[in-house]
Amino acid sequence: TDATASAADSDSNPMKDAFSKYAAYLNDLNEKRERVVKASRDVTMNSKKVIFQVHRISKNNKEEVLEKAEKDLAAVVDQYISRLVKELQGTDFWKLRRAYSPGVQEYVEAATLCNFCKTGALLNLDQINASLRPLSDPSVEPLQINVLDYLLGLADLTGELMRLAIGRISDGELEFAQKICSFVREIHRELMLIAPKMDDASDMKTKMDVMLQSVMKIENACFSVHVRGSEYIPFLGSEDTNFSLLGVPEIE
Amino acid sequence: TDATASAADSDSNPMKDAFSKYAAYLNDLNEKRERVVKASRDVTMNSKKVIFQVHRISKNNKEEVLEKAEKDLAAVVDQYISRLVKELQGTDFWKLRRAYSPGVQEYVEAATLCNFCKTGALLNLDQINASLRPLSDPSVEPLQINVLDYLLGLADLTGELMRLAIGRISDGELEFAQKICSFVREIHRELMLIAPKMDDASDMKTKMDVMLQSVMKIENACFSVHVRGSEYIPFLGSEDTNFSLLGVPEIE
Amino acid sequence: QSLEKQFEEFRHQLEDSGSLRERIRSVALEIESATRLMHSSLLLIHQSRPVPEVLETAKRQIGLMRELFSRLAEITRECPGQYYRYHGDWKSETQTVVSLLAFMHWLETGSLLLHTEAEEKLGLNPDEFGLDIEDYLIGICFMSNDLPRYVVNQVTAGDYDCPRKVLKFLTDLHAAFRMLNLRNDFLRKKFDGMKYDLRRVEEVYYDVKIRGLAANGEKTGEQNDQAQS
Amino acid sequence: QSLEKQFEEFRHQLEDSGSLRERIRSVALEIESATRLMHSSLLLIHQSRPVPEVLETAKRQIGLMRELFSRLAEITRECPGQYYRYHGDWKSETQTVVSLLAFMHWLETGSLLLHTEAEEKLGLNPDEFGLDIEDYLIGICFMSNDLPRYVVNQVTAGDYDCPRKVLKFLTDLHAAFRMLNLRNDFLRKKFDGMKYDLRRVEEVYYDVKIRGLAANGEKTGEQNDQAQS
Amino acid sequence: QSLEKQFEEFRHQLEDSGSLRERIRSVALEIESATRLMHSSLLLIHQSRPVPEVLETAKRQIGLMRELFSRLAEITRECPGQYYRYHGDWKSETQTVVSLLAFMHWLETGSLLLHTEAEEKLGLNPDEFGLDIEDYLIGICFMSNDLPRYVVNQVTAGDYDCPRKVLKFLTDLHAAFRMLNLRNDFLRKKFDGMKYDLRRVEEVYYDVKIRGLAANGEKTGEQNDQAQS
Amino acid sequence: QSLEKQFEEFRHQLEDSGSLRERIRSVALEIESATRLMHSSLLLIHQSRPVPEVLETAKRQIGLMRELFSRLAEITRECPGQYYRYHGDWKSETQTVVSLLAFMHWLETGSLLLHTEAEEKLGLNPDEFGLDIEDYLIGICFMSNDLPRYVVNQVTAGDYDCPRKVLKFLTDLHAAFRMLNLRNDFLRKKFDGMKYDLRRVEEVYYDVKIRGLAANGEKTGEQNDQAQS
Amino acid sequence: QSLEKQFEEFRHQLEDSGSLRERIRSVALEIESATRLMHSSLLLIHQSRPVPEVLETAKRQIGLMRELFSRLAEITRECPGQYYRYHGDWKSETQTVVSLLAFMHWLETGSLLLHTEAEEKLGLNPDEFGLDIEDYLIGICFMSNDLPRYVVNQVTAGDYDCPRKVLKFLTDLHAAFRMLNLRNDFLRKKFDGMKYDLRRVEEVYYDVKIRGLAANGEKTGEQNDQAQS
Amino acid sequence: QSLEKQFEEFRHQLEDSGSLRERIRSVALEIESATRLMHSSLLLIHQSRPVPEVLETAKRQIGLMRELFSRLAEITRECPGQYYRYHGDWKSETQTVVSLLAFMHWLETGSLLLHTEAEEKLGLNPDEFGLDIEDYLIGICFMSNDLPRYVVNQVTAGDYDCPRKVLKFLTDLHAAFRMLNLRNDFLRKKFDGMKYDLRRVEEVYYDVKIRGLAANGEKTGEQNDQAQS
Ligand SMILES: [Mn+2]
Ligand SMILES: [Mn+2]
Repeated sequence: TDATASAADSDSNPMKDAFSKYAAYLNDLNEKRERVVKASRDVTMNSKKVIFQVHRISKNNKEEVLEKAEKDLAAVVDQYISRLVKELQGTDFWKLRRAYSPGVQEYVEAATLCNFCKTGALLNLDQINASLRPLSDPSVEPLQINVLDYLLGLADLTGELMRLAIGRISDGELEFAQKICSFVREIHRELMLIAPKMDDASDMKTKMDVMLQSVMKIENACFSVHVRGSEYIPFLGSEDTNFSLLGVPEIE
Repeated sequence: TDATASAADSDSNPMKDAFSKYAAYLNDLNEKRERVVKASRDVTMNSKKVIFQVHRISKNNKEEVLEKAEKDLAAVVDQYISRLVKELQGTDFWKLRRAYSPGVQEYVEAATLCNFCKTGALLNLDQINASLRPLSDPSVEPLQINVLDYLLGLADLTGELMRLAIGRISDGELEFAQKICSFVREIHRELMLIAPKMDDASDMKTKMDVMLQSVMKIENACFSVHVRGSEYIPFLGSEDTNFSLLGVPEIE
Repeated sequence: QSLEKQFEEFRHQLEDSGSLRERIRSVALEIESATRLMHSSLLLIHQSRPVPEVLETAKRQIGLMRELFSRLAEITRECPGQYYRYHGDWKSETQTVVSLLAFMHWLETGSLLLHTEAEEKLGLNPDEFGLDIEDYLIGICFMSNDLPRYVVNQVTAGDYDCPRKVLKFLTDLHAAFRMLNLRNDFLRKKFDGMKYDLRRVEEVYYDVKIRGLAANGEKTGEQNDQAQS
Repeated sequence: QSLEKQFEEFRHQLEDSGSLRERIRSVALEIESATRLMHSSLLLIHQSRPVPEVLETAKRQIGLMRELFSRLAEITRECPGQYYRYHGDWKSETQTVVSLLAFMHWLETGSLLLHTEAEEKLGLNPDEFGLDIEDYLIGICFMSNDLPRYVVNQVTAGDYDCPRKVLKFLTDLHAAFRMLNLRNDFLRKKFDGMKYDLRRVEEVYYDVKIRGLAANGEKTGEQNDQAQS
Repeated sequence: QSLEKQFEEFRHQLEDSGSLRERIRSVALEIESATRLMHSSLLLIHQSRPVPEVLETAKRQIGLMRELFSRLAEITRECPGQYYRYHGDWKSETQTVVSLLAFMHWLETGSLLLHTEAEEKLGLNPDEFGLDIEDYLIGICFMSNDLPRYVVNQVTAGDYDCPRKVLKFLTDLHAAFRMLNLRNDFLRKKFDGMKYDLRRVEEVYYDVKIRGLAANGEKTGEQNDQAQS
Repeated sequence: QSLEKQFEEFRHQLEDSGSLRERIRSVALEIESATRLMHSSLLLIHQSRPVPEVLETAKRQIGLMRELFSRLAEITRECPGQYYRYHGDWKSETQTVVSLLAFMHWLETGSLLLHTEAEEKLGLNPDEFGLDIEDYLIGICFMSNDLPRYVVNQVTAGDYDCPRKVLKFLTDLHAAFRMLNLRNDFLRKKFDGMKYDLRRVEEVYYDVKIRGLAANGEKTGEQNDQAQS
Repeated sequence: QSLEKQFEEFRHQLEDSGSLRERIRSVALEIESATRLMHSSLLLIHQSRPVPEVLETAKRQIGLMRELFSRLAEITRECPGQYYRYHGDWKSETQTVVSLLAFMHWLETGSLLLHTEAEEKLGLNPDEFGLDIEDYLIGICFMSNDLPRYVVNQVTAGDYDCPRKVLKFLTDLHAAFRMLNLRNDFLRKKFDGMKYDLRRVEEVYYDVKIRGLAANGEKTGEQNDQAQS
Repeated sequence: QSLEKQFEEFRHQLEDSGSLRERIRSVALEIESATRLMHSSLLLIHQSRPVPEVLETAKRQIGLMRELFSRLAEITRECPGQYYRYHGDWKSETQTVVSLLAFMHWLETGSLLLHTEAEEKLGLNPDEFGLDIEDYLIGICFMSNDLPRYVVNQVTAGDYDCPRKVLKFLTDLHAAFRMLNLRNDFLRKKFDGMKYDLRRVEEVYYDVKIRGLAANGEKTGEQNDQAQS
């Protein structure tokens, strides 16, 4: 009977053939996803190291520390992002986004932190993406960090900048701290306008709340230095106004 | 002054020396943890594949399917568990447990499922551990799966057995289903006594609830077959009692 | 300044993608609405209306459906490579469409609507805007969920051969699904459900068989295996 | 049968480990209690009691503490290789102990209690039952949290050289911590807090300095940098 | 001053609306209590008590119910245009009342209690204090949830014609609901649940039919379709 | 001075109540452990082991249970009027005990274990240390949750009269509970769950009845309604 | 028939109310977007931009805002007496608008934006589409949350008189709120938060005062209490 | 029958305990309201109103408070031995009352309101309806939470001796609390918070001291240590 012909163990069964294809597709996809997740974890871990390197900055070792951080950051790109790019070669970047997004966000955080310390300006998405382009095989579409991951990374950046600002005030670099304060305020203001338009607006909302806390922590620190510094200015006169920017070296 | 001597940039600073050691320790630990997590993910993914292979069982292909499953399981050990073992060589297994526990649990699930289908009995922890011993360098303490991970894997096993039982009933293997039912009931009863004594008792509590659901799903399926089968026995007489174990082959 | 400019640009991009998403959502809503009508027509099958009549009414939506999917494709053409960015906005609707088409196809031919056939029916060009395989598979599981109800109602209406045919189909389908390696995700959960559909159909088959109701039907049934009419 | 036997065995093992844990918890409670007494004594430093007197009272607990830790070591000796299985049961207590010992050590010597020194003070043998490095580091952060309060109260009591000494110490400590690469965990959070301690001490130093209160103190202070007395 | 005056006024308004809400809550509690009694009486239907007897007991609460609703209407008359401000305080109770009344009505007449009929039964004047349409619809869904249980118990008690009658009613009701374009809200969720009720009743009808139990009943049943007695 | 004296006294009182609570917790843990053994024995009922054998094993824990409860009573005797201060420390364990005892009692006698009977079984003297009524009621709800599973397994084992008996018992129990005016608390939630147990047993009874399996059993069953053996 | 007719009618009504809600949601989204722009402009106040300049930019949105609210009013005019039915769809946006307007008003006049003034600014006619009092009050609480940050940044920018003025305003506002008898709801929670704002401003005032920075400001400040410029 | 009788009895008991709880809740609400008024009056202390005037207004509520507590006692007299069964219904209100009374007492006498004094003020008879010790202690912690704010505002208003006095009081109080062996509960958490109050007061004292503002105050302060006026 033809019932037998279509039984599960027959070879010429079109359904079976089709499902072999589906099975192969799903297996490939899962394996690729696993490899991407692993590459992303590596990117995360090593980007975090770069961020810690930047936090080792102090008044006197700026160039040295940043130089090392940039070298490490370049290594992240060469060793880990390149692997991510290789895995994603020719795939739909959006389909696997959830697998690599954490790593990319952390990389954005590290790269923009380095850049801000060096230049005082925000590293653009275009600049980051331009630097990634050489990693891809020129024949396929190159991995480009998307706006969302960039903005999510930027949101986390403000937390690191807050830590940096507190440290800089301790080190007497009040001007640097104020620069950070303005910069973070500006990012916060800009992101506030954009946040609800993002694909995953609720994630971003939480990050915005944390960000406002960071801004206010910096502002409170600046306030504290300011009132303390203002107290004796009437008495000391104006010739010694820099005295309020007390730092470690003054101890010795 | 000696203040200068103990400054952060001096070379003979004992604090700095000590912290270099701490830093190295933390770096090594983090890197090892990352490698272990990755190995564990591989173990998980490939154990899941073995489980799916077992679910391909049917009345007529039992040996064939289980043979392949066992081969795949052996491959999981050779390729992935061995890597896990290598990473953990000589480390404190408990310190990194959270990093590898998911993989080990999934492996226990796969190994006990295979074994039950083949022998109808529970694969012991000792048996599993004996099979892992050759993987370790004989000079160091070998990785041994701990009771907790074994029991957590066993708890998940009952979910797979439930799926198997439903399938076996469809395939007319009512006796097999009843065997599964008894087996799962026994595991449930035994685990119930043990669950509150486990290190992470609250995790286990959730698993126990799911397990009871699985037991009841099997029982309900057996009930359903039974009442249906009983309906016409008075009419048909007793010579055809196996008729209730209807399976696919009967269709043709 | 440059910072502001960059964010200005982002805002434009996000607004563009926001409005794109809105257009997609609106098409998806129309798909949902057409699906609802198709489903409504198809439901009459449970009230033992003649298959050809039911299919005819249900098929009336196909033209519209194709048009809606071609509009989706058109919209995503504006953002090449971003199919999966917006995928969440139409996937659930698409899964339901697949389940209905597959049910209709089975009623007509007695065989499974394959992935490529589904794409064809919806007028999709897989190079440009294809049918995601997981969506297809989930749709098939949804279809399987409706079969026990269909069998029960058919038997109630006196069609005693129906259980045998559905059982054979569902057994094959289940065997085919078992070839897949699934993650612990939605698809796996749906596939688990298929086991229960199979069992229910089997029970009905048993009920019919044991009462000798299926006996005659089995012979005449063989002839009509290709299509139910 | 064999299944039952295996579970019987598991039950024994779990009961053994349960009772082991109970013994550990009970020692940990005693450590907590001894720590509380030590802390209580040490708190008098904020009321400007003489350092030697305060230290003497606080040190009275050290003997007991060593004994308790040796009991912990003894218990874990029964389950070799499982230090980290039970670690959660004593780690928080140990962190507090470290913070107190490190504060006392600083009061005595003006320098940081190193990890190996902490192990020595507690009579630990690192090959067998050591002090986890993260516990040590967290303990040090806890100690840092108490320094601003100490400085404020010292200045209130008229010791104007204290801010300088603490500031130097804390600056070095902070620099040392910055060498570490931390995960986003509890230790990192604690380390973030250290920044605020540093800032607060700096502010007090500034208050003292700007009023010329620190001027004389600085000279005489140099001599006593090794230890406050 | 003007700030104070404003807040003084606010206090009055908030207190007024607070006490209004309290009065509403208290009436709602009484409605809930009367509903509970009505429900209790109605439950005996599942134990195969004669319909007229069950209905009679249940109907005893209707007088009280009308009075309570007229008190609600009276209270809201004090705050014209704010029906929906306090609606949340009585809606859940009202939905349950509707479900019971509709079940009783079906037992009596075999047909659906219409919205206007429900308002009449509760003595509501729709111009002033009507029955919200969504509350009515949700109540109908609740009633549907009880039908499968009723059918199962009737068949157990030997009434083999019941499944056919309920199935017809529920099929019509489900079809009517399908005409509505529901939002993704509570009502939609409840309606989605109705298909399980329908399915279950179909299954029971199948059970009865395949065993030849429904055969005779079908004829005699026709006569009694108007009302069960 | 007087402040110190007051706190000295507080310390004593808090330590006393703390150690009392510790002793209560430790007895409660033992109760929990004995309950677990009893429960484990009782579970064999689902594997169709003979009732007397199962009951015998389960009852072995009762002696210990009585002793543990008498220890609880003894401890609370030290703090008269404070039963409810520490009630939270044993209530959950007690509820489980009640559910097991009630299930065993029903297996033996076919009737509900009354509150006073439960107190007797546990050797409680209500004037001194009684069984809280809500704990008793919650325990009864827990027992109800186990009945559907029992019925299913009994039918599978060929006892076709079981559903009828359980249904009668559960219907009466449910009716009795409905008389209570419950607050919106844990007990209410548990009671609301009981209707699903009732429904499930009704369904099983239906399955047995419609297949004519219950027919004979009904007659012989009447005689054995008092106790299952 | 009559059942079908009824549901036909329901479909119309539900569709009408559905599309009404959609229109409301769309206006609410536009309000949200305009609010966001206003907020963004207003944030520049923290960077010590001159008040008039900041206010001017922020005020640019007011025209649009009025228009949007008049559109809301127009829509609700179609469903008289149902303001509160749809209230949930615009209330959160309205609260934010109120908070911004009240902050701007305070910057200009140093006094609280009254409820009627808020209605005026938004062009609302209270007889027809007013500003709900609770929405107004919640908006005022939101504004209060922004004041500590403002004070801190003003002092940093050298305006030492700001804390005094804000403290006075906030103290009065807090006292006024205390007159209200709030239920345990969202407004109550927001108001409870206000005391932390008050406390923080007190602390800032303390910081300024103890350093003698507020001394002169106090005198000149009196003159400018009406408005900051 | 006996089952019904039992449940009949349960219904009575549950209703009795329900209505008792309702009466308790209603008294507790009145206590809360009187507390709110007392608190409101007391808050003026932060605006530097004269202590005697503030105290006088606050004390006006005490008579009512005593009456309310005597009503509570009366109600619990109906259910002897069940104080702790209903304790949760008044404890939070009582804690707040204690905190206010203790603050007022400190303002008057400079010393801590003792537990027995608190009972006296509230007219409680400890043999019958006493003040739970933990409630008393939690109330004291609440009072401590208000002291930093008080100190900050007093210094702002020019009372430079206040920090010294509060610091001494809080140091003693904190030392007394440290004697207690607290469990890990709410009280412990509140007490842990007290150290932040202490720290803040130390900081304010430091601010005053380093600026030489406290110098003279210290001498004259000694005389007024008994009471602030
Ligand atoms: Mn980060
Ligand atoms: Mn699994």
